[in-house]
Amino acid sequence: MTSLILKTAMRLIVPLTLLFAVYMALKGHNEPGGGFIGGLIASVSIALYRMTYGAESFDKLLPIHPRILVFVGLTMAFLVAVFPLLFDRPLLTSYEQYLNLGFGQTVHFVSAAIFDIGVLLVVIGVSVGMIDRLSREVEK
Amino acid sequence: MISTLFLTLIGADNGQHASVAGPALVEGAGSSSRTLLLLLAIFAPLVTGLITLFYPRKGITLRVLTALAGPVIAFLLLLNHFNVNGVQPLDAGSGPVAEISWMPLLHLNLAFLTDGLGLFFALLVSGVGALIVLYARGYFGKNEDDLYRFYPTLGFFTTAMIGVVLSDYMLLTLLFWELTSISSFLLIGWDRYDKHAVKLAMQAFVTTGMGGMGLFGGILLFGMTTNVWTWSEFINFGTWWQAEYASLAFNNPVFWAFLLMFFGAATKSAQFPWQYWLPGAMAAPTPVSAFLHSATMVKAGVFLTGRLLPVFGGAMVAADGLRAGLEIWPWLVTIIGGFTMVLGALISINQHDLKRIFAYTTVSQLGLLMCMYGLGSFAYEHNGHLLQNIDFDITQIANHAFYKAPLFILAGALGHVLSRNITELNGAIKKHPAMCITIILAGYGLAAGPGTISFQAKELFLYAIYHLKYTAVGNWWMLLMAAAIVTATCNVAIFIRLTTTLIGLPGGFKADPNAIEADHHHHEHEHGFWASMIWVPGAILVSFQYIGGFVPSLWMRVFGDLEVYNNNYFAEGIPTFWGAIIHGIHEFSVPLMCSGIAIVCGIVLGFSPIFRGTIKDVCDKIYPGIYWLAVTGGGKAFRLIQTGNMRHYTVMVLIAFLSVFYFVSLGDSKMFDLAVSQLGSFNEFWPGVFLGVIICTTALSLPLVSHRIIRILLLGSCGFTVVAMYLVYQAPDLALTQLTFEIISVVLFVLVIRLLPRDVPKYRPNPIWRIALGTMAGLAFGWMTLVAVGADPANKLGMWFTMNSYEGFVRDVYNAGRGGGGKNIVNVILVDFRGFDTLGEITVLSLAALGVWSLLPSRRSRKTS
Amino acid sequence: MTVVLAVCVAVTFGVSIYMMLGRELMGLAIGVFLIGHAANLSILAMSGSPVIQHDKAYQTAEFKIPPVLESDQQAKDWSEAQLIKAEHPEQDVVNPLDEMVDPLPQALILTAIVIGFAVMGFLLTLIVLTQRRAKTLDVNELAKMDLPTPSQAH
Amino acid sequence: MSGSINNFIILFCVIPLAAGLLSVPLVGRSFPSRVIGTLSFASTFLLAVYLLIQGYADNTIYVSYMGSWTAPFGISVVFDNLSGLLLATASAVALGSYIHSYSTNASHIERGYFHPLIQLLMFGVNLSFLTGDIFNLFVSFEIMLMASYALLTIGASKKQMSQAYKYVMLNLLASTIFVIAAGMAYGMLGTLNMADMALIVKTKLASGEGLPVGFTALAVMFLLVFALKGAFFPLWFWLPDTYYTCPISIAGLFGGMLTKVGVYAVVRTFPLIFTQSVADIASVDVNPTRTTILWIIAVAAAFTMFLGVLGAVSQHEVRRILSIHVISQVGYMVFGLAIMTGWALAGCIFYMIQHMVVKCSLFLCCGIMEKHAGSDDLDKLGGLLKRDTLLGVLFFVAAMSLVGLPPLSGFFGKMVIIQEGWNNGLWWLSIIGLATGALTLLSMLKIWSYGYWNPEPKKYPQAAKPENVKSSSRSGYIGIAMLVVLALFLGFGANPVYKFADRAGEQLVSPDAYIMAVLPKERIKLVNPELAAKLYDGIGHDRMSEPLDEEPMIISASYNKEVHP
Repeated sequence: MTSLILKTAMRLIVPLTLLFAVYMALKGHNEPGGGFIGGLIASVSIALYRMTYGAESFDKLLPIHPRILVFVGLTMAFLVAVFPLLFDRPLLTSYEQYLNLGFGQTVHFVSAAIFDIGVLLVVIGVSVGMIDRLSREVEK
Repeated sequence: MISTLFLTLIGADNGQHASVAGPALVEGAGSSSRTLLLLLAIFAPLVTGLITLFYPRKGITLRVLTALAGPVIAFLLLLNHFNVNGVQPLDAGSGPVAEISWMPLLHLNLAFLTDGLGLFFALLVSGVGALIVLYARGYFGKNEDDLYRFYPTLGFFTTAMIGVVLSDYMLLTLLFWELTSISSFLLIGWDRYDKHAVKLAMQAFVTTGMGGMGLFGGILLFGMTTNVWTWSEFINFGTWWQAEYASLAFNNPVFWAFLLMFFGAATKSAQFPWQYWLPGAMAAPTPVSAFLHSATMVKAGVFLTGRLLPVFGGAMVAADGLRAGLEIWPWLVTIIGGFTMVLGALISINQHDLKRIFAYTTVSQLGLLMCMYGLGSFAYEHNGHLLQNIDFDITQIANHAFYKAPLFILAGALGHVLSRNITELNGAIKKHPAMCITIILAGYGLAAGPGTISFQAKELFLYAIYHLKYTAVGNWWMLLMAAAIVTATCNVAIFIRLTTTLIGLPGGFKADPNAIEADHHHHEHEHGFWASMIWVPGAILVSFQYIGGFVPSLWMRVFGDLEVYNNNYFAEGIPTFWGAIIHGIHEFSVPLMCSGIAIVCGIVLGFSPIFRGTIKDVCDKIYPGIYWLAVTGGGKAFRLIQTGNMRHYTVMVLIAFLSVFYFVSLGDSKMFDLAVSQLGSFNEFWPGVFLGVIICTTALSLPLVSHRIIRILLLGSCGFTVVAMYLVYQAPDLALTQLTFEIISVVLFVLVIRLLPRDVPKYRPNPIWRIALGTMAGLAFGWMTLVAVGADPANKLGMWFTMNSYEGFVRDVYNAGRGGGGKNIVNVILVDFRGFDTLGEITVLSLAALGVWSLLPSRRSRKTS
Repeated sequence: MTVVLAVCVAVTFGVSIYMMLGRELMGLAIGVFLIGHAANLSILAMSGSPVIQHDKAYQTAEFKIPPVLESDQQAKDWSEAQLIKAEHPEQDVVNPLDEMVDPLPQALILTAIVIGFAVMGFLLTLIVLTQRRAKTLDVNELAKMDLPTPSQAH
Repeated sequence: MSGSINNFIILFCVIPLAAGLLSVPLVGRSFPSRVIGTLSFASTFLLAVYLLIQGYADNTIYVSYMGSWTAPFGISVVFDNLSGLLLATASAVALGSYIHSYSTNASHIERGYFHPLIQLLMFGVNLSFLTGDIFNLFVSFEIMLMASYALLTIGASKKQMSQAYKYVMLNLLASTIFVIAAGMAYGMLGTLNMADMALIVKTKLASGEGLPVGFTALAVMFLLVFALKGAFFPLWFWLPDTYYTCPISIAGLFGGMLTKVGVYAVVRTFPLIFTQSVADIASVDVNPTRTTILWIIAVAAAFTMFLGVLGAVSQHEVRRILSIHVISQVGYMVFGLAIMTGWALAGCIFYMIQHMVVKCSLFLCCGIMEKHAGSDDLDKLGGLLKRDTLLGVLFFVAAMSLVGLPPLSGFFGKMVIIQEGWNNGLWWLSIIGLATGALTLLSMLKIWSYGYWNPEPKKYPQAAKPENVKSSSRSGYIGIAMLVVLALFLGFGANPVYKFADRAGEQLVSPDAYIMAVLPKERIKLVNPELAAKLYDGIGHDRMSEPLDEEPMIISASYNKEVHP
């Protein structure tokens, strides 16, 4: 597992896949993709990294307990969901806006995107957390 | 606003439910205040009993006086009610009952029926209750703990018992009925460290509880069928009853309602074969035995039978003659009552413990009372009039209380100072003359000796038996008469033996070396006023016997107005002893002659040496049998399916499901046709078929390999083929998700396998039933898939999602033209249209992670926190 | 196609039931994993055939489009057609589900996959812990543990 | 008035979720977590009671459409009398057992994410009571189950680990079948919203088209799923083997609440969708699915009641007696379901409510009994009435409520069910119900006699001093006392509670009100024009003010979109 080629490759692959994951998550509204898929791709790459480099490097890559990821992700999703309640709208009512960036560019902002990011974080936290926890047991 | 809401919540919208029917509500201030007063009378004993809980334990006299106040208040209120309002007549048109609304939806309100029967019982309970409070003080002496616990429970019982007899709503009667069972349970298990007593308390509670369930079912069945929920309506229902339920056969619900109710009455009143609990209940302290298990609670069943008699027994006298009751009543009630009567008497003479002797005579007497109500259902012709075969039932019931309660009271007293075992009481009169004289006087009542009201009561009963010969029973009356004579003989013999023993005459018991244990209660003796309370209440009660016997007119002034049936044999009232004899001479009285025979036989038996040992009742085995059956047998039955083995559970779940599923589906030929019609689309797309074959092959080969890693690989390849299948089905999101999840799952599996031991024992696969169940289950779901797809409804939600995913369908009636703002419809559904599902889903994910971290507490988290 | 899926459902379901009736907990876990596929395939079947049925010959398999809109206009066209149908029920118009696969079952499956994964992760950890505490993964052995002992007193 | 309430019914899910989230970073710190948790349960309880009373007074069903997507397309959340009663009771039970857990939870359990798990469990439970969407019901079941798996194994003792897999496996099997069935329901009816399913089924029945082929089989699948969670006859096996293993406050919560969610699901979906009554459809005599399913349920009820109580009475460990008793009591609810008239359903609902409260309080009593004796084995218990009179009184009241002696709560639950049994030809079930009552009495008296009355066994000295137990479990008594008081209220105040239950039962058997509250008028008109005409002709029934004949243009439940370029 810990061959040099793989290690070197992982150094390249991990950032790339993470970027790809974010890309997948963000474009998910219009093309195949989305929070789940993004999160899973990221998890796969982090998990591979974890298995290649072991616990210590992993702790450096992810210096927090995965439960923080889960917490933050779920909280994001929760806040997006609850936000409309403040305005007497049903839970999860989506909000969309075309933001004018100034030089002729507009960005289509959908509140569901934040929700999707929350999903992404939860998925990463859970799958990486599980794999990490079990790997530690194996390494013990 | 809150208060308004609360008012709406509990406010009186009676009759809101369709099936609510009840008498009209409060009829005027006077009658509703009457209800309140009765309520006060019912709850006074409980309240004063609870008040005593707050006294310091040393304050005994105050405690006694407070506890005494409850039944006394109840008694006075009831007496006042009786004096002012008289007895509520039972014929039609006695008017609606004033009631306090409690649960109109459930046919349970606070309303009371003060007819003769109920009022008599209420007066009896409160009156005897007051005396028992005093007796308990004498019995327990200065034992603070016992008195502290006793009075609240006694008050609780007194309240419950008065409630039983006064309630108008049937369910209210049931409510109090069960409360008497609870209080009886608490009192029998009084000596809670005595495991035997605890068992007997359970026996009594479970037996009467069973009866309570019967009564409960009977009331519900009757109420559902006839929509009658109160006793007053029940009794007034004569005419309607006749028309509606003329044929009371087995297929009539009312018939079964009666049987269930009578089952309740029979268990409570210790009728055969349920009489075993009553002698068992003698484990209670004697005040309890005297009060609950002789004078009052055990008569609840008799009381109930008396309540049912006018209608079910057909004893309701109406202007146009007698009504027909249930055909089974006369036979069932008479035979069970008569049998219990003779059985109790025969067992009682073969006992040595005073309390057991009196317990079995109580059983016998309860049988007699039940039999009396059974006989009351017959009618006979006399001088051209059709007459009911029942007279002065209140006198019958009262007379028993006036000798049996004193007998118990004195048995307790003797047990206190000497012994409760009759073989150890030889010549006791020298030491305790007052007690012995009282118990002998009460015993004379038991023997129904001339000069007591008991004698007249027995005469009345014998008359009723004798009159059977004018009915369809014919000459069979002699059988019952023989039973009555045997019973009377035993009673006389018991009296003779008691008297001779106590006085020390020949014929009495000599001390028996093999005697059973004496009463456990040996407190230090005290003297003075309170000490005498251990026998004085008995003396007070027994005096009624002789007042009734010698001055029947005085008796009649008290009880005559309460009598429900008082117009048949002795129209002018209960005769004196001489009156009865003269009555007999006039028309050659067979009953009087039988009475004489019984007395003579009784005296002979009393002095004879036979029947001097002790025997056990066979029915004592019933409850242990039920207990064993339920606990051991039931446990075994339960263990048969609850084996603890997961495989058995899965098999049973599957068998249950599959049998029901195939039962439902195989009967439905359309399901088969629809599935077959789907087969036509088989050759649509060959790559799909190819993928399907791979999925099936990998899945089928899984059970064949046992190497773990190969299994995981097979599982993975199956998963990847499913991914390909998703692609064929045009589901790119699914394919991506499944792919990545598949990778992570395989990683997890591999990690877990490394954590498990390597050497796995080979198990015998016993494949046949596994294959059979697997095949059946697989077929079921495959079939259902075909059927469900075949339905193909016209309007699927999916259509709407396709149209609204990006921009709202402008003229959509549902959604005002709002769209999801995304082109990937699946993703829009996930995060927007059905975003709530996704919120739940990530909650599940987080929960799984929390669960994993909770199972395997992380070292790192401990470091950080 | 539905038939293929139905057969797959039947086989995977049946095999997973077979596995779940085994004696070893790890085998049971494999059964659980497989039964998830059965469920997903069964729901997938509800989205109907992915192949457009132009004629009865099935000479060429033409797929429906995946549930990703190609242009803004596409959905509008479908909507208009539906409005026409609402007013003139007799008219034969294009049903979007004739051209595109039904997206809802896919969304349901996605949810089911994720939940299945969560449960799977927990179950595997549970099995590890069961092995550690009970020292066995044999269902029959586990069944013998902690059965109620017969009472001495009653 | 009701418009503004509608969107806030989701607070029942939001509050526990928020509390659960908040207590994740607080893991290991008991006090703040406890404050948050207690507040969460208390607030949902009060909210449920308030909404229940308000909704009853207004005769309203509150509906909120998640994401503002109108039913049947989005997920709708519905608060009617049934949901309200169960939400209030579930919150009360959770509160009681939660307060009790202060004094019985070991510290490693607190550290093992106890607080977030129990909050999220309640999120799942509340959601399943609220949701009006069959797939969302699956999701809420999964939330509940996942939390319950974790709570069941919390602490990971040997006892727990050797049994927990049964619970997980059998529930997993049921969940899989649930998701398949939900998919098939979509395949057969083309919708997932319960009200919409009800409407479509009603339409199909009334139009003479008949139910879809295989509908009964589908109903059987759903019945299996719910029956397994609800521990009906022959599907209860996971229950007696697992409930006694976990920490007592969790066992109390599970024993009181979790099976009831399964029963609730049957109460909610079956009268509404699968076994819809055809009483108000003149053209149809009988719903064939209803006839079949009710027979199946009736047979299950008989065995559930009787075998359950036989199992319970034969045990001699308090926890086992209590957990097997759950089955027998579920049998009464199943009995109510087998009759499925409005009044019987009211009885079933009332029974559910009171059973949740009473059973939970009994389990909690068992927790303190164990503290005294160090064991829950009746052979080793004794003399508790003298050691701890307060506990004895609380236990006795709760036990007699369970047995159903009047005027305690169990009586009024049983009463209506047995009454309706007589009334609807299921007399044999009524008889079994009565016999079960007597045996229940026996089993409770067994605990009482051996545990409370009999002297302390000499062979097994009691583990703790009474003073120590009493001082260390104050919150335990508070939790029990709260529930016992509630049980007493359910007994003496059965009438007002029955008013709600009665309304709930009526709403269930004639689902028009539910359909009308959830679905927009246009949907009803599209699917079933006759019904729409009938419903909206009535005066005062019209939830939306527009007359039916107008051109349907813009109808959104509560929100018109305003932001769009």
